[in-house]
Amino acid sequence: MKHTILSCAAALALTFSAAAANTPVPVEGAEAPATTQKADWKETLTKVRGLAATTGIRGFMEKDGPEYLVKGYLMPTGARVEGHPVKVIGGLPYGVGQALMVVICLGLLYLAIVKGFEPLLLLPIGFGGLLANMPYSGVTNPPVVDAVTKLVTEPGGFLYYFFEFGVATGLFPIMIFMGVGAMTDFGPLIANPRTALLGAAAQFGIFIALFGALCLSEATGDLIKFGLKEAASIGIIGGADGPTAIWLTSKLAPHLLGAIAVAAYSYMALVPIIQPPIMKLLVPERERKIVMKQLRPVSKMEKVCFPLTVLLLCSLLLPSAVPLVGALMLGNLCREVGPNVARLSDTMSNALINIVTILLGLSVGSKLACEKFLNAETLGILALGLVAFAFGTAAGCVMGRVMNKFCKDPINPLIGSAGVSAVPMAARVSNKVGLESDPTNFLLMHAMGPNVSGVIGSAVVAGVLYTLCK
Amino acid sequence: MKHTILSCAAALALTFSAAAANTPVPVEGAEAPATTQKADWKETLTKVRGLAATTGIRGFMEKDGPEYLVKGYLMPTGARVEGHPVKVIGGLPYGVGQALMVVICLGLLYLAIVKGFEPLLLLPIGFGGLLANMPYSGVTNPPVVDAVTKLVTEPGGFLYYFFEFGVATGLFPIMIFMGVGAMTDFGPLIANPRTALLGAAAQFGIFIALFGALCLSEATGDLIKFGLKEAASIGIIGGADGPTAIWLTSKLAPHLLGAIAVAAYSYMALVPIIQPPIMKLLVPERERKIVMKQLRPVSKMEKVCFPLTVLLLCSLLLPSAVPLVGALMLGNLCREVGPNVARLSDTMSNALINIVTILLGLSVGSKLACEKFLNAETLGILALGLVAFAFGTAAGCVMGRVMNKFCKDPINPLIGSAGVSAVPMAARVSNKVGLESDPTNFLLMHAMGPNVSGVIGSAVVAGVLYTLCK
Amino acid sequence: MKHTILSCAAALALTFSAAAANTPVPVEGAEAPATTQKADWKETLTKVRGLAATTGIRGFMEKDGPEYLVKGYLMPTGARVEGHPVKVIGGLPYGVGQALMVVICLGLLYLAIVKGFEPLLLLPIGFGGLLANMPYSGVTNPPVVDAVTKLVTEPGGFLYYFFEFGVATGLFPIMIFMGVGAMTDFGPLIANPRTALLGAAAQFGIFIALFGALCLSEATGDLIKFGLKEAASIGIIGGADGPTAIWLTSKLAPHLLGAIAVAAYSYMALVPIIQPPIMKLLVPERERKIVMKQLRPVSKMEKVCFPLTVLLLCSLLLPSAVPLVGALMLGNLCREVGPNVARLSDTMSNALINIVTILLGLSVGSKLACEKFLNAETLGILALGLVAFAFGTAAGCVMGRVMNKFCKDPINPLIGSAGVSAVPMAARVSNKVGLESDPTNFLLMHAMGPNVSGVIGSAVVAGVLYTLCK
Amino acid sequence: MAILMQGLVLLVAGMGIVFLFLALLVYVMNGASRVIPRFNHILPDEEPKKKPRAVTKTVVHDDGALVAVAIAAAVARAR
Amino acid sequence: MAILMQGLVLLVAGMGIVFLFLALLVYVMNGASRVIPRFNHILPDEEPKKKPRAVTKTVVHDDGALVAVAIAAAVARAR
Amino acid sequence: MAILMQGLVLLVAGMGIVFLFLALLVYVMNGASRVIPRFNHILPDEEPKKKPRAVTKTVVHDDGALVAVAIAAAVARAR
Ligand code: NA
Ligand code: NA
Ligand code: NA
Repeated sequence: MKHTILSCAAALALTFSAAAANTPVPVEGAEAPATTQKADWKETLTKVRGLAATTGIRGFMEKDGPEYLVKGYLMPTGARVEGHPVKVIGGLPYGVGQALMVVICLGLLYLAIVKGFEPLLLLPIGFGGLLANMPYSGVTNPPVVDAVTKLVTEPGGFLYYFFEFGVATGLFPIMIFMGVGAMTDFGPLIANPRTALLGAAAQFGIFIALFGALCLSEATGDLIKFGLKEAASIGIIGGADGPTAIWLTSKLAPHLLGAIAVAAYSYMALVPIIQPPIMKLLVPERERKIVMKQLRPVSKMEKVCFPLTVLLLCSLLLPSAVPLVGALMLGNLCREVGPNVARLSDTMSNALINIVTILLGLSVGSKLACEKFLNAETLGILALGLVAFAFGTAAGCVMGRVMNKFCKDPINPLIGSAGVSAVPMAARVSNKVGLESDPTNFLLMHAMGPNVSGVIGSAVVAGVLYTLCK
Repeated sequence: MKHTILSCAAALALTFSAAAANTPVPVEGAEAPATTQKADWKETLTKVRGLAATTGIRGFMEKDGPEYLVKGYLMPTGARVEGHPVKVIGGLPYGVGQALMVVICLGLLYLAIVKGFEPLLLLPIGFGGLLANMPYSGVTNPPVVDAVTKLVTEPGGFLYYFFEFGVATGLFPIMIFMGVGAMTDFGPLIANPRTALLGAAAQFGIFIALFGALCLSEATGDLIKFGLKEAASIGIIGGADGPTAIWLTSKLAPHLLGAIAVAAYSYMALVPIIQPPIMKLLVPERERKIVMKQLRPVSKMEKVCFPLTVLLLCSLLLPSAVPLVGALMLGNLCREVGPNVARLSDTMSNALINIVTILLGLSVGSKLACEKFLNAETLGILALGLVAFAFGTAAGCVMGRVMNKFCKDPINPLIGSAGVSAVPMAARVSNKVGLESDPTNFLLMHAMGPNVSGVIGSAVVAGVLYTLCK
Repeated sequence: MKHTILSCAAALALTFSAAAANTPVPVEGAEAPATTQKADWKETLTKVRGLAATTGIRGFMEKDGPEYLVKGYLMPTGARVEGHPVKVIGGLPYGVGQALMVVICLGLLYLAIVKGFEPLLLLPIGFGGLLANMPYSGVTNPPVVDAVTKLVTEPGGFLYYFFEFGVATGLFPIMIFMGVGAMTDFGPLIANPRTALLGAAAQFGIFIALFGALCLSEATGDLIKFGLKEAASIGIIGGADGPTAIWLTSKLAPHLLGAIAVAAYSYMALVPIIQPPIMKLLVPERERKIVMKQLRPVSKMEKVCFPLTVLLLCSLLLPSAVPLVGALMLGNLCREVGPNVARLSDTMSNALINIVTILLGLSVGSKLACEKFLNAETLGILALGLVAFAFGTAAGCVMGRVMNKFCKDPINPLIGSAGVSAVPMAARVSNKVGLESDPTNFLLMHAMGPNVSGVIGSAVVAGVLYTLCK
Repeated sequence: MAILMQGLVLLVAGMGIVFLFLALLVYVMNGASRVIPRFNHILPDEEPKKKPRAVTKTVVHDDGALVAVAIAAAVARAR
Repeated sequence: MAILMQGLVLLVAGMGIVFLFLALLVYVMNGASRVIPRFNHILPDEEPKKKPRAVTKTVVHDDGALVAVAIAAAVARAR
Repeated sequence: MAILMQGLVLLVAGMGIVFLFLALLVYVMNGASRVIPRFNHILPDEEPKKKPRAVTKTVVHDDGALVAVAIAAAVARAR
């Protein structure tokens, strides 16, 4: 049986590749007659051969990037998106770059599925990247528009539509933030407000990485080029907050979206590995054992007022952060109001966030094109992302020690590291490191304070960076 | 510790405001160099100062409305939306108007959260209004389009996209109607069809408010100006049906959408306060005690045929009401068909309606701009909305008494008030007032007849008004 | 009471129709003054009369098709969609055609509701068709665009927006495929890979129907005209896979979408009637009793690798099938990865697929316009669809017998019929027919192998046909 | 004042139409209630439909009560 | 008649391609079924996955039965 | 090098702003924690909120345990 299949397959494959061998890649529109009605079978046979000329096997050997990238394309509105030369690192053929990206995306899927790295996002991102790098599949192509009639003659790929609908407009990250708000309990922050300063300090990583990106760009000359927009987008990785990073990057440096999202989610998953050594280095054993005062209970009224307070404050001082902070606080308000609007908060934190997560992940993955990912910049981004996480963690811990000097009630500096966000992973890390020094000292709830304030902090930074760098 | 924070904050605030003081509001593009690459740090510092010049604090003192409103803007299609002078009541600066709106929206949130006024809609509406009135936050801005290339250079705000996607097209109310249909049991109406006439009578409030709006417009001269379209939109408040009101208003008078939606949902929440006095006034104690014949059981076949019957009748007589009535009946058909399509009806009445409710509420809230809400018209709308509810209630009760004269089987006129829709609140009010006169006389199921027929009735009126006034 | 209602209704109806009788259908814009402000009551009365002239009753007597079809319309982008003469079979007036379609759609609803023919899809399709054929209801109208300003002066119908958003772009079928993937267990195929060949053989029906459509077109001259695109779309009915058929047809022959979707889903529901006689004819009693070796257990690792393997293979050989196969495999990967991404697979197979099913069904129904459905072509499509199912079933069974000759482990040819897809109906039919011959021989799990490979097979064919025929 | 007349026309026409429509609906439904029952066998009544989610919650909560009641009963009876 | 030839070409090519594709898939899967099991430890099998919602319902209904059975048993034993 | 200065300005300004903002938030929250409790009666605390779905599952599973425990207790007591 197996022999039969094999020989049959081999025979067909031979015919097929023979056909392909002597087929010139069909020149679009050259020999196609006006209507299919008049076409004869030879032409169909040519098309069948053309099929063999557009297999992925051949695509992975293709030298040039897809036509719509190189030559530009027309939008239905009549606007023209200009093309640009597409270069892959080392002058590799474009198809080989795509093949490398396929391997990298399989690696991402491995991390997501086997290692459990933020699988809810990295699985769709990796899968989207896989799809986007399959030659001739057209899943990221814009629609084909007739130059004369301006009518769409061929619809675009589905990843193109997802991206344009939700990422180019900024809607998906906003909707995710609603869900995040509906799932976040700001109670620990309300009970101990000063921990918000730890969340502020931990944003230091963002700016160090931003500055580092500019230094790297200067130092490496033409090898790695980052402008202010790129640097700000790279810095925001240090916010340790996926939707915030995607929101800012999609506005400032969409060509880096794939690399930055991958770096952000990967390092968020690596928080339990990245943070502990830094925390132990900066917080002496004695301070790691500090026991904090138990958090006071927080009333419903306080929890309901909190999102409105934050929103109003944000509006008064930093209007540019209002979209992100507003969405977060809308979700949180629905959560805290309780049963009367449980339908809304339940939807935000389930159906809506899940649907958007799928579409967002795929859209982000669609930007994992080889010419954007396979270059020295990506290595720089990965390095700088690590720098951002490390400095954020360090700044949080140092701020914790500083505050400890000035405050009556003691603060365990270990909770400072939770200020980088990465909810609730970073808070768990604080707890775990604390337990190593004193197995009876549970820091988890205390660490949730800086943890959730870190979310607000990085949304604020994103707003500021957007305004200053756009 | 507190001192440290305070002094630190004060110091920064001082520097900040000092910087802001001597900063001219940056003229867009005037001194910006061609690329960020060449920019020097002084320029960045200028931008930082510009940040201080675009805080909400300053925004609330701004005199003029946002540029895109005043000067108009370009759409990606190349169409130009013309600007118009933006005037706030009493010649107040625009920013002050926005501040007032923030207070009003907080009031709406208070009503929704604390008083439980239709919280599922009023919370998102209030929150959307809050966001829309935060200066420089840009959540309602259209995308910025380059005049030459027609490419979008800056995406719009998320409330803008929500509105354009779902309200300007009429899709959101339609989708909500599917869910309403999937949650509505027309059984009581099928069991006692003549109660539909009560649902017809209660639409009188719509037309009285319409006429009242025109009278008010005539009487007040230039102070309050309502054309036929505005009057029709105001009248539909009397339909006591949120999605219907939003559907019609978004088509006829989108500038009144915020005020009309707020009035409609507020009065729906106030039905237990508005209706009883009118009912008691118009229905003598003796008739309030009338016991109605128990409703006959309704077979599944009848329930399945009902939505199709209504749709066909609507198609034959009033095609303009088909979109709303059709969506309602689609949802109801799925509900009544049962297990085979339970997936669909469950989705319509849960995930879909919840998602759309969030987006619709925010979109409607985005129209709570001060120049549209802070004026005498809004007071007129609020007054006329009350008139509409009152006359609707009255007409329903009177019709009940009239029918009682002609019918063999007695009708308790109290169920007439339920004809205004406001499902199921109005039916409960009928029941409650009835119980006050006879504690053993349960009218709830009887009142559901006029109640659900009121939904059909107001959808029909919306269709008629759309055709006659568009 | 009844008399009162009747006489009241009759009186109104009389006035109404009298008004209608002497009303010329209002010429758009002819006597309308510049603004409503200046309008007088006579004009409103004229409009009321116009209402009587645009009832469905009158609409069903209308001779010509809707203006936007006949004269074409402008899109907001400035592109012009050309009109074309609209002809109904037998030269019937357009309104009569619509009335016939209403009856046909009620028939579809009957099949869906009472007979249980794929109710999840046929109910929305039938209902959408009902709505689309209601004269003057405008649910399928494009938005009205001002020729000068290019602004939308009247929004389109909701079915128009649903269609453009999800079907014209191909997004809805793709999203459904994600859900299908998340609900499909490829385990039986992995356990017994060679059953995939049965799934390949069963695609024969597609090509026979394609060839048949061309023959029919040649044979019937001007009566039935099918080009290659139409023939390919008709053939894909034989794939017995709804979303695949809709995806391909919406790209190649959108004017046939209604008929093809109806045929596809109807025959899928009829599988238990169509297949058994063919199976019994082609598989002798002796072979029907063949007991197959029990399937080996499949490890999680294999199940996780399977979707990636299929996707990579598809990418290497047939990039054009990547969108469909990719979406299917994304859903399946989420399913098999398990708890970590259960949120995603749960959403794909519940909220997302349900929402999209409603919208897709309605959109497809909106293409059940009389000029597209009421013609000889539709009869041809229905006949060819049956041919496709029959030949697919036959080819699967024959292939089963052939494989039985060559394989060590016996294959019951009855499972070949399951290769047409129609998951899981066709597999159940195999099982049932098998049980008739040997009541102890359960074929269900064995038949799931060809069944699910049939889904992959028809997605592959759709990709191939799209590339060759577009 | 012209616009007031327009409003009046709308009032009369609108109320007329909505009454006409719903009166016809009453009429048709009265007819239907006599005709349809003959076809009730086509779609036999099921047990009352319940919303899955709501049900789950209710049932779950009820379960608690039921269990308590049932156990109480069982224990009582057992004694 | 030219178009019929086109159809024939499509038939042959199409069936060839789909067979080729699925035959290759069979081949690859046969290979995979020998290779992958060596890596099964990477992703250990879990207990059979269940759809949350479905589960809930089933369990809830089962619960009713279970409770009844359990109570019956308990009572019986207690007696 | 100019761009590095820009980065430095951003660093200082950005950290300043985020500190200022969150410090103000701390200040406001400290004030609020003294003011708001006076209005706690407006929105009385409910029992701790739970996510419906999660709850359902938990409760359902708990139910099993509860039933077992309850029955065991009942039986024990009954004996
Ligand atoms: Na952060
Ligand atoms: Na109403
Ligand atoms: Na198939």
